[in-house]
Amino acid sequence: MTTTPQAVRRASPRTRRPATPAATDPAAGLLPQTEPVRLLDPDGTPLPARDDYPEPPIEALREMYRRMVVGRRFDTQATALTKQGRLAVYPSSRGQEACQVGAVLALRDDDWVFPTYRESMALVSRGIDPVEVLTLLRGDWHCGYDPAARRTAPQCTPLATQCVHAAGLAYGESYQGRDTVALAFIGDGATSEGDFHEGVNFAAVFKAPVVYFVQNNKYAISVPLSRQTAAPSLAYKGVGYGVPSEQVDGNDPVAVLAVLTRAVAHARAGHGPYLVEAHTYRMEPHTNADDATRYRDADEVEAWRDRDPVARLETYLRARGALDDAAVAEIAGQAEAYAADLRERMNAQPTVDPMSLFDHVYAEPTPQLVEQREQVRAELAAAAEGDA
Amino acid sequence: MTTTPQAVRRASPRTRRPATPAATDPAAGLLPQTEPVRLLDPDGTPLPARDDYPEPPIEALREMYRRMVVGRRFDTQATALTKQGRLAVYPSSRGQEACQVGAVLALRDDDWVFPTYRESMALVSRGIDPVEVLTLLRGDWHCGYDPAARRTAPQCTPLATQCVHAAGLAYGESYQGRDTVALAFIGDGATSEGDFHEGVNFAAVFKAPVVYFVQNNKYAISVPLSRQTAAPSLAYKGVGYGVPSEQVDGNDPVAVLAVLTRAVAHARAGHGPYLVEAHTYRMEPHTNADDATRYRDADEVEAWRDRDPVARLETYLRARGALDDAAVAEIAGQAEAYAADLRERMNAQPTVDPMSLFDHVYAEPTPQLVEQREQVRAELAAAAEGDA
Amino acid sequence: MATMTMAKALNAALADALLEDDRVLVFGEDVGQLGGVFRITDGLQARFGDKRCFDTPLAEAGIVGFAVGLAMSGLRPVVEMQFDAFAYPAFEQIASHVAKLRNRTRGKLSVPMVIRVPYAGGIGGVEHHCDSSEAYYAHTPGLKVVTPATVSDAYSLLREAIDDPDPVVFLEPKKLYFASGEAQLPARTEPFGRAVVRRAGTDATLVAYGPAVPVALEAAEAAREEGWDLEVVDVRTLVPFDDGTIADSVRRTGRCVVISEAQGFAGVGAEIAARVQERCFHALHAPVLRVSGLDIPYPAPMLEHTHLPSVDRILDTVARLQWDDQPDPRWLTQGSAA
Amino acid sequence: MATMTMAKALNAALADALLEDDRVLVFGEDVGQLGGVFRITDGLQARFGDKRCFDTPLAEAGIVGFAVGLAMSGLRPVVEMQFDAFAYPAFEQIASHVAKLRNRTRGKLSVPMVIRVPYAGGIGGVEHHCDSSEAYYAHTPGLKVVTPATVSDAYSLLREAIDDPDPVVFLEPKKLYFASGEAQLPARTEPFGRAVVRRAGTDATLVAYGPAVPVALEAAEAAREEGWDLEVVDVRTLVPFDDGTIADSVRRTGRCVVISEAQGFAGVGAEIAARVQERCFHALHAPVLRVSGLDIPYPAPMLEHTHLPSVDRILDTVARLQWDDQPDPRWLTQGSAA
Ligand SMILES: Cc1ncc(C[n+]2csc(CCOP(=O)(O)OP(=O)(O)O)c2C)c(N)n1
Ligand SMILES: Cc1ncc(C[n+]2csc(CCOP(=O)(O)OP(=O)(O)O)c2C)c(N)n1
Ligand SMILES: [Mg+2]
Ligand SMILES: [Mg+2]
Repeated sequence: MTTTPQAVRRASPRTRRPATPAATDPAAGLLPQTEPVRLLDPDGTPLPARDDYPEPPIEALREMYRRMVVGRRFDTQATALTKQGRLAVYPSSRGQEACQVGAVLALRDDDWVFPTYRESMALVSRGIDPVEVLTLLRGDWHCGYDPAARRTAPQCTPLATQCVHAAGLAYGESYQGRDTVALAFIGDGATSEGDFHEGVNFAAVFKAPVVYFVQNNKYAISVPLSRQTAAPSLAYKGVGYGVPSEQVDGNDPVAVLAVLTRAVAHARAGHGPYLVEAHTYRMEPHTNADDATRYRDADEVEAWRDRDPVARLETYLRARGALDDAAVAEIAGQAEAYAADLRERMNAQPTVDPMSLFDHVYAEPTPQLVEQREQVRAELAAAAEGDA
Repeated sequence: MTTTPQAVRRASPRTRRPATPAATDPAAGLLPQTEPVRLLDPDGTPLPARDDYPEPPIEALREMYRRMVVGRRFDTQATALTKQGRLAVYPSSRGQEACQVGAVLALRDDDWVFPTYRESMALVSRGIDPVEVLTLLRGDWHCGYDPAARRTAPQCTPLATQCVHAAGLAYGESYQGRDTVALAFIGDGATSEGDFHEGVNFAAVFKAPVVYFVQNNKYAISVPLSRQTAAPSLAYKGVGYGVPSEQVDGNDPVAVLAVLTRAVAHARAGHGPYLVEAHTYRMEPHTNADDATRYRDADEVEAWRDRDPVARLETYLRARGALDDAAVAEIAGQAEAYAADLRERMNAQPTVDPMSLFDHVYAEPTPQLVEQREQVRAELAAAAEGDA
Repeated sequence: MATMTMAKALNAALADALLEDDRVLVFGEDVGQLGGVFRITDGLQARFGDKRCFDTPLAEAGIVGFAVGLAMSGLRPVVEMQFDAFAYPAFEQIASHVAKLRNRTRGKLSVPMVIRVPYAGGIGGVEHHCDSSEAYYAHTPGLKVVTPATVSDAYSLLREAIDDPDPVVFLEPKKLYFASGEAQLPARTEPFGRAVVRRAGTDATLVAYGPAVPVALEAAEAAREEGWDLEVVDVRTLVPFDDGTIADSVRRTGRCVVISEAQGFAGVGAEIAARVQERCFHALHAPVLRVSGLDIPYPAPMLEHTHLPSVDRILDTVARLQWDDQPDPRWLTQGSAA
Repeated sequence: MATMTMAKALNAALADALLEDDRVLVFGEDVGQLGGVFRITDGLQARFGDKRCFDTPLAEAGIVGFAVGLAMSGLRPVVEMQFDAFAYPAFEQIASHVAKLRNRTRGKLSVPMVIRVPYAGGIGGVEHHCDSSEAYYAHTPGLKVVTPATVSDAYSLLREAIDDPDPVVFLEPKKLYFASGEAQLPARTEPFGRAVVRRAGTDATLVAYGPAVPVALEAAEAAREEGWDLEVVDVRTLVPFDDGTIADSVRRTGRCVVISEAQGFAGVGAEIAARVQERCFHALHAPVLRVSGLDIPYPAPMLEHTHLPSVDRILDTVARLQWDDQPDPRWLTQGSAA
């Protein structure tokens, strides 16, 4: 059994599919547009209006601007706190403000958010107390806010695992007759994990109302997108799950809000999940502990400064007459006050009771934990005596 | 922070992408054709010749027929052996002969195959001793053949895990300057596993010469394809990895060989992986232990009998004058002899030395295993004494 | 009392849970129309509809992660992993989320769920279908780990697991699925967390769980011929662990053999041996010995009997419990630095 | 002799292996240009090129499975998992393939590879960055499991691991990465499989491994003040395990405390305790006791010192080793059935 047919050994068959598939091509309704959706030029000039993505109301954009400014100030403050040793580590999302805030604004307060470690800005933008958000990174506990009350899962570190949780939560909500939408954040790198695949697929099969929002900030720590995928863009993954997808300029706040609003509406209307890829850029190192100069050029970073989402929206809003010097100053003042309050509250050294270690492993501690708790209690008593 | 923009809440945006993307659409070279490639009608009548998939040489098709007939006879024999209690379990691939044999014929002998539990027929078709193939299912050891010598990985049970191995092997071979191609079999159900995603993506990023060959036989045990995916078809997953993909009528032997031949050529030429989905049907229950009447209609199975790949190829070869009654009888005779030999050799009760349990855990047994080996040796000696 | 299989008792427990608690959802691979490859979910979809009992895509991390999300939404997922080794793809979801979400959120979020895993061997199954995976879970704080050995316990423990506020890995000994026992449903046996003396004895204690319990009982019967009266304790819940019942028994008998089917190294049997000698040191006439599977990958069907703890291997081990008050020469000569 | 960090020694071991063996490939997440988040692969890509040391897509099952395929093709993969808990996605690949392929194929196919895992805590890391995951691997037959505690061992054991014909899970104690020690490279210390007495003593044996070794040594120093002369054994390779060195020590000292950083239940510490009492029963004046992490998920940075075995906790435990030949009242009163 050794013969092998010597037939047709030809080069890449890339040309074999007609470039213009019939209108009935099942991929046609699922693939993203070939270029990221953009409604503002990088300098803030509006592009021609388009039918598929009408511009969000101006009040929404103004509120978006406000939150972006406050969010950026929060982010700077968190980085400063890290330098002062107040935080164990901080992953900045500077440069991703349009995504962080756009996602939150596209949702209702009773929708669920599934954030990663990078989404601190989104969470404060959702109204969660920044001290509670930073509890994880300050190191007193793994999650400082009440996820159930805030409809916000704990910031997720094991990459892509939250994609499946979002599918389950969203399905569970609709199963119980609620019209909640779940939005799961995920990074470009994390789309390589199996749990991304399983999550989007579960959501698709169960028609769960989830928006998967990929912030493609071009790096996974040091690894550039080119080592992560050979796909035309990450949004092209949707069709493989039967999930409609879109790509958007992630530094265009107007486009981000328009695209996410549509995606959320799609999910809420019962059409199942939606995948959005935002092309953006991580202006800072991966975290304060990272040294980005090892793997990327200053030039590259500089080029992205010209596409700053905050300045872009400001320019546009000013041109539309929705923002003037006074308003800008007022918002800057709000941001400063926010940062000052955060700074002050983070300067108070938190106290964490070691005995609480035993309280939340199970609903009730097991006999083994009771034994260990008594041992620790005795140790602490002895240490206190020694100190006295 | 409770406002939510009340913008554009509209229904599904399915129509927003032009149905006729530009020729520069990066998906155009990656998506499968909208209909599975077919070169023969279900009754064996040839369809009009096509440029993209020239028909394989007639000698190859005749050899394909021979192996399919022998393979089917092997499969029937294995099922019979299971009924006689000679095998612990047997997953039949009856109905999937075109895929099982086509994959093998598209490869060179020094290419690597990564089979699943369902590929026994492919393995015997590759020339591996059927007794060695059935060792796993007879239960004397986990793999009966020499994978390195046969360039065939052990039949893989943990679903989809082999997809990553194939990527590594193929990359390793090309790294070492060899032009080996790896073909990884996978079922429709297993494409839902994260390892499928990670495997195809690794292959794409490393441009590893792998053909991922999905036998979509419509069921994962009892679970129909509709519970597995919402995608237009499984071949649509390729574009998300930047991997060109094709779908083929898996019961059309001529099309299967043509499509796989092209896929293998693509990989061997250094263009990276290729994804092929074959639409076929599992005629038998999942394994002999399964009761398929619990989840599918006899009618459905009957309908697929009309698309029998063996009869289809026979009709075609006869029409082409490449097969006559004598040849058919001769091949049937070969198949019978093959089965008789297998039956006879499987009737010999294998002996497996329990002491060999300790030989292959590590290259050298650890002190702990040496200790346990001595204990077992003593037990066996005592038992032998007791018996004597 | 009626005679029934453990499979039937488990099926009844699921049905009763579905009936009594609207929040319960049963899902996994092939659990719907097929009723599961072991038929533990047989008839549930027909009776409760395909929203309460359903098949999922074939992806175990997906199944467990989906359950996490459902639990967050207030539902009570009961998922089936088809076989022991096929739960491994879900390991990250189990270890990093299921086990930790309550702790992570100081109890604000909890994800009560049951992860049912048919486990262990003795059924002539091929590779990957016979792993004893309990140690991976028992070593992971935040999970409760349960394994029934009797028909009544199967029902009772599964109902308790479903009602439990914490996630439970529920390990079902495959080889006992179709063994029959007497049970009166809805059975309620000893509460969760309690070990049980299955056979009283005076000379030594055999500690066993799950699939090893019937083997231990058989060994205890056979030991009578050798003149030993052995006590057998069934651990039932590995986490939480019942130190009291086990230590009481060993203090009475003065000798102990721990029996588990899993490969021994760093398994739950090691934990039990370590705990018993810590707690009962002065009562012990001999070291706590262990009988376990060999430290090898689970072997092919034709060799599994060599791997598994057998009555003979248990009796050989009991014989080494220094009945004549002489140290075991084995440990005096062995283990010196090579 | 030179003073260097363990990080540097590991880096040198990788460099020397790359230099001496063409088949060696080093890959993982961020190991290329960045040199790894702990800089263990620093400079390797620049020196050996991006075919020998490279970044992969972000997927741990992918990384390990890719290594399986590469090993099948005759290469020698050395992969980095970025942190302990981030190896969990690869658990199925490790447990069902890496550990079993040699066995599955009766030795026809082997997949020698090294899976490097920075593990354990003590560095103020946030959740998922501090797990002690050794038991999951040590319980899985077919894997060798190694963890160095000194700079010289880091080099020597890593070189041996890369040369080993079997897959090795190489656990690097993060908190020791930047601790300095004396080493002369290329160091070759005791052979793989051997435990080492790091400090001789007469009164009791502390058995420790990896990150617990320096704590044990510190405790032994502190114990001198209490009048105890403690021996410290560093296990080095958890699999294979060196019963001889450890049993010899305990037979001499008559007392033993096992120290490990992981949560205790069903951990490697339990295995060591169980083995020691099996082998040294008649030499023991007290039960073998354990000091381990608490049975809780790894806590947040501000509480990790409460979780981790401390000098005080070790000394408290040593104090319970019945120096006055009175049984520990703790075990006489506790553990009765509630
Ligand atoms: C399963 C897993 N593997 C590895 C890591 C370590 N890690 C944390 S962030 C990161 C990069 C993620 O990149 P990306 O998904 O692009 O998100 P970004 O950080 O750019 O927002 C890695 C590798 C992890 N957290 N989880
Ligand atoms: C990881 C894993 N999960 C579950 C199983 C159990 N199992 C064996 S075959 C099978 C169905 C596979 O279906 P498919 O991929 O369509 O292949 P087919 O059997 O149809 O050839 C399942 C669920 C497994 N082998 N591995
Ligand atoms: Mg990124
Ligand atoms: Mg199938």
